[in-house]
Amino acid sequence: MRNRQLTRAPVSAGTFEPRIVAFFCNWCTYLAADLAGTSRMKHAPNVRVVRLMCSGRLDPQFVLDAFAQGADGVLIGGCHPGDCHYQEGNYKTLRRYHLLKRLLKQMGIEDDRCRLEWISAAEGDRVRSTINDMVERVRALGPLHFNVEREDHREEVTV
Amino acid sequence: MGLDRTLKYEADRDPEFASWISHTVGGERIRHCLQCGLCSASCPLSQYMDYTPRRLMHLSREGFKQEALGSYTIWLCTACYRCMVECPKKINLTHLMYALKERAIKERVYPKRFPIPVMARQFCAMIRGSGRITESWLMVRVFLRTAIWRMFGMRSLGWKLFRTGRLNIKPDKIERNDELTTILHSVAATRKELAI
Amino acid sequence: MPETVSPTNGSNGSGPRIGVYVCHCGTNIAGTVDVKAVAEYAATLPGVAVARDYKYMCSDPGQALIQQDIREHALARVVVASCSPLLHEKTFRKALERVGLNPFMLQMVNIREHDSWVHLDGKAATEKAKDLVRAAVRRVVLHKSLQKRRVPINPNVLIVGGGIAGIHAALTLADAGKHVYMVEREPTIGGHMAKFDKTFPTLDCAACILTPKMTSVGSNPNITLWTYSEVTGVSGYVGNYRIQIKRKPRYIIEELCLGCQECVTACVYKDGKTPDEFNLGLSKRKPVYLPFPQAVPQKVVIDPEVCIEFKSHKCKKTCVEACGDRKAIDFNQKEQIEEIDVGTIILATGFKSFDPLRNPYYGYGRFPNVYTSLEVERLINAAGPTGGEIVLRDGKKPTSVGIIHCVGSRDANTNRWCSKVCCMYSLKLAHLMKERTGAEVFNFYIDMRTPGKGYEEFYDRLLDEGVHFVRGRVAEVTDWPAHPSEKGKLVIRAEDTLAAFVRRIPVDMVVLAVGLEPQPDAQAVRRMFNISCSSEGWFLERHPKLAPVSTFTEGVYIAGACQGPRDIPDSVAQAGAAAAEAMALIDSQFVELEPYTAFITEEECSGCKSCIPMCPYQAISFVPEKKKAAINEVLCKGCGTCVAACPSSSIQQNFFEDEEIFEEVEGLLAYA
Amino acid sequence: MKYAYYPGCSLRGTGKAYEESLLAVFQTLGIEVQEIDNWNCCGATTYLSVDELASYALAARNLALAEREGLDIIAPCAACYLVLNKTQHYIRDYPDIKTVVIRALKKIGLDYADRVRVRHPLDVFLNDVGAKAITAKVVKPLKGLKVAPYYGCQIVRPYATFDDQGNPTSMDKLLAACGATVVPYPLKTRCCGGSQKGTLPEIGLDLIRFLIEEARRNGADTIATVCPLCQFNLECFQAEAAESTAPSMPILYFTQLMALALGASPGAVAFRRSLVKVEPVLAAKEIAYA
Repeated sequence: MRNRQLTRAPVSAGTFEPRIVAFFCNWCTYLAADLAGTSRMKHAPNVRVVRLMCSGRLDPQFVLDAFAQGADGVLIGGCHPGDCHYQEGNYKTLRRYHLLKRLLKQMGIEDDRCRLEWISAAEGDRVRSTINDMVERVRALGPLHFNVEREDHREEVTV
Repeated sequence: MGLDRTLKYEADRDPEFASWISHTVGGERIRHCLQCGLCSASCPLSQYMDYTPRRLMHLSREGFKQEALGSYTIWLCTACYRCMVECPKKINLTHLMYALKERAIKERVYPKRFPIPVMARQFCAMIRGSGRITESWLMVRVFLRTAIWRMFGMRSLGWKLFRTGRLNIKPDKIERNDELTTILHSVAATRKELAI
Repeated sequence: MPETVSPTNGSNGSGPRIGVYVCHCGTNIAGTVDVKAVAEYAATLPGVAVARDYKYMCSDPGQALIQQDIREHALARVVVASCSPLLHEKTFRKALERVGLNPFMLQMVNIREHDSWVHLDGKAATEKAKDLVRAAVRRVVLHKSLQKRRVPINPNVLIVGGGIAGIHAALTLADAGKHVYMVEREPTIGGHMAKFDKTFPTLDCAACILTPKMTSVGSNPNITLWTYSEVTGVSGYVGNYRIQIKRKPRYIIEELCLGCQECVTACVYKDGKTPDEFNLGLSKRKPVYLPFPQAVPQKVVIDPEVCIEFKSHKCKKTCVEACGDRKAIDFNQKEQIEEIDVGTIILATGFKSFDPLRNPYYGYGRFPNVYTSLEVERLINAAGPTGGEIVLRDGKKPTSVGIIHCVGSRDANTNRWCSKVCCMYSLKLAHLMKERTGAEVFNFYIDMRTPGKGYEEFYDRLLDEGVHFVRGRVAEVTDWPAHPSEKGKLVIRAEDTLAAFVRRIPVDMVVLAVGLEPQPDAQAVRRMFNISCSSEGWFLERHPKLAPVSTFTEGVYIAGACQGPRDIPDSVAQAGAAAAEAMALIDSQFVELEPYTAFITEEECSGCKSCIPMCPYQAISFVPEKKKAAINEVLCKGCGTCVAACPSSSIQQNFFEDEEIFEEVEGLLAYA
Repeated sequence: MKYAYYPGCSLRGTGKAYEESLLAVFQTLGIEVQEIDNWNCCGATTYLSVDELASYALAARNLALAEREGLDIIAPCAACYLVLNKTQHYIRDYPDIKTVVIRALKKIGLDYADRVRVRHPLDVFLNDVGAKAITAKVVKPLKGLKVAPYYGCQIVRPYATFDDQGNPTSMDKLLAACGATVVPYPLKTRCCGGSQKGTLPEIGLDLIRFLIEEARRNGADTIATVCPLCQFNLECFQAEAAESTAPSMPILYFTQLMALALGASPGAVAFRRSLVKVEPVLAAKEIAYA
């Protein structure tokens, strides 16, 4: 895989608006987000959703890359355990998530910046509350300061 | 201080009354009442009533006789027929008000010293007596029996009416007044016979 | 003519030429997002040859606009920023296809559900839209031409549940010449409807209209009926499902049993001792029994829990004698597993009625004369435990009856939804009670809900019949007399909100109009069939208005009260719809599957096998001679779990390749 | 055009002006009327609440008397008009009532075959004579006179077939035919309180106030009525009820205005019977009045 240029955001003075990347599975959480839309459930505009067929598709590198590219937080959404459209993809996700969290910890990325939520197609309101809650937590943490081991970090993202 | 019991037992209900109201003339459709409240809303006097027409209909059809007959509502009704014309279920409310008044007078269960029933009785007495109504004398009779003092309040109006020739001193009367008596006797008889 | 952002010369020769289309969706998007600004911004992005905003992209002129640009500007990629891809991705892919562009050269950006509809701050929403568009533009460059997979559809249909919905769907399909497997958990089909006496508002008798349908299910050569059976396994995908069915032993060889019931008469038990399930325990049955006279199939069942032979093996087996040469009874019968292949599935698993024990104040279970509406249906039914006579447990006729509406409905403490059918069936019961017993009937209701053909008229009729309607939710049913007239009665306490005082009404019989709930095992079922549930537990339709019988799983449809409270007419209508949907799929003979499958770049595969256990469909195998993994494209469903697991990134998923996702992520975050 | 005339008690008392002007209008329009011989009180709305059956029988006597003459009835008083109509309806709809009434009438040698129609002057003037014909006979157009047409309840509700129950317009047309300006009057069929003023004054006054104030708000110089009780209430208690200190406005019978326009004698127009002087209003509009 090619090396990526790290283009971190110039930390703008004044009010800080967290930038959060979300990875939602096509069958539960993405639908829930659509439902939140059709039900006009207003929530914070800081989240950008990337659609995957299954949360099991989530390669931890996606998360690392997101942070590397300037995300202040990453939200992962999948079907409730046992409800996976592909039977057990979300269990795999869970396993990887735990490992990923350790890695992030070592890299000094606060716990609240990466989050996994099970949200079913019917839980539009969960999408709203989760996003609002996460945005507030990350806002409290402030922008992700990274420059310290940026170089080593690049090693992390490049395989 | 004495607080009244507002809870109602079935024993407080009078099924006879309920079935009477739904079988009396004009009561045919009372059971169809949807309790939408249009009658109360359209009634120009509901604002003064203790039970709105809507509530009165419900109380009557459920058989809460005392509440229904004891209410001011039936006496406040001026028979403007607004409710009846507008009722979505075409319930003859105005006529039911008459029916309730009639029954209240029969059973003498109306608010104490309430002038309207008195007025009503005097009115009929006068018709039976002379076949016609002479407003001046009717008012006199009513005031004598309810609020004598108010006669003095009416002095100036009375005088004005008298000056414009609108106040009759001599009671109006028809010939062959006996015919009315005959009619009333016949009515009473037939009513007994048909039991209505 | 659409408002246009003049085609830029941004397309810097090298990469493919991209067209970006931003939809106003009337004011749905344009009301919040500054669509013009978004389009103008898109025009500045590298590779973008043309960027436009337009009122309704999905409209014919909207699509024509795209197609025209593809021709004129030789576009190789298209980005549409509008609603959710789940709504219109198909539409725009077709549009591309029609002008000879591979449909997968499209990337959709969801700026309605995920943006304009959920944000108030227009500025922020516009920024978000720009980010999303930028990401899509960077991603779409990497898109590859893909082909949908066409797989044949197995014409057989599985119908789970033999209630009125299942029955109607089965007959519709069978009449169209499709083969139907109907699986019913009870020993007979008929469901709740078979228990009713009359049906509202026409009051025609349930049996008279249901039984003929039941028997034709039993006799139709196109229908394989398995009662006393349950689905235990589902695998495969649309058009090609494989189903495991467990057939519980009824200890009767169905082929041999004539339904003569001589065994029942002959049973050593002179009379029944077991509460009869079909009569909700209002009567007793023997260990060997026929659920009810019109049961389909007409085959008896033996209940091993109470049959002496099973307990002691010392029974005289008078039943076997009675059966004689027919030899239909088989005490050694074992549970069997059937396996079938079907192309489509209709779930009609129905509902469960609310258990009034959950509301202690109404005294169900405490006072013998408090009944549920379903119990009363049996009491009224001519074929019921009392032969249609409405009598209390002590055999007396009730002189006054109270029907309590909304038991287990419209109540945050139990179920928040309105069960839809209770008002009408309560009116029906009130009518039948009055007709059969002449009792005073009181209805305690919150709102009277009678939408439907002839329903309000039925209510009007009841009003006329002199049934009492007390508007107020009942607080309690008690046998404590507060007044001499209440001695020996059940007293219902409620506010008569229309008379504006509280009333205590003594009655002989209380009927609880219990609401409808999802089946207790609804969750297990939906997992097995891989569909979603609403938060209440009802099966979730693909779209509440436009796809009410489809689910998010292709080829699986829902009908009847398993989707939500429903009355008979609605269930039947829905069953018809589900049958039609299934037929449409079957008759198209092929399904097109999304090409989102995984593939291996053999040169990079190290043969570590870490992907193999990842796949729930055993689509990945290891090829020893090559020492590499291989993916069976037919079995792959495209979840991408193996892709994420592959340490050498030698597995990729079509349309979701690592690079594509990296580009999208970076596109999102890159600063303009 | 010949009709049986049923004045009713009020027109012989407080409502004299109604009768005087009405007869004058009949005359000028060539309507021949014959007063029902020895008519008796219809019982108004009151008798109904004491003895329903009896009230029908008493009212029916008048119907029978008219029927004997083979004439339709003109009943100018709202209450009479309603009660006579109602009696007819109930005799039609309820066999029992019919028996009671017929028997009673037999006793005094009368018969009732439901052949008589009960009409209101508004109906007769508009539909039998016609607005055009009236305008043709107008000698003193009521130019510039702003009139609020007040129908009250019982003319239009519930039995009037000749006009709309919610928004009647027959009087509007007649007054317009006489050259008057009819001001919009949304409360035209709102209840005046009937006998409430006599029995529950404060309530009666409320109802009267609404009507007066509304007429004033719409710039009316006078209110035209069709019912003796309405006229009495609005006129006699106007000062007592009105909020504004504005001088009371004359409350007239629509027939008085018609009579004036049709050039009837001052005696017939009967302004002398008003408690509120009419002359100033007319003077302001330069409408000559003997």
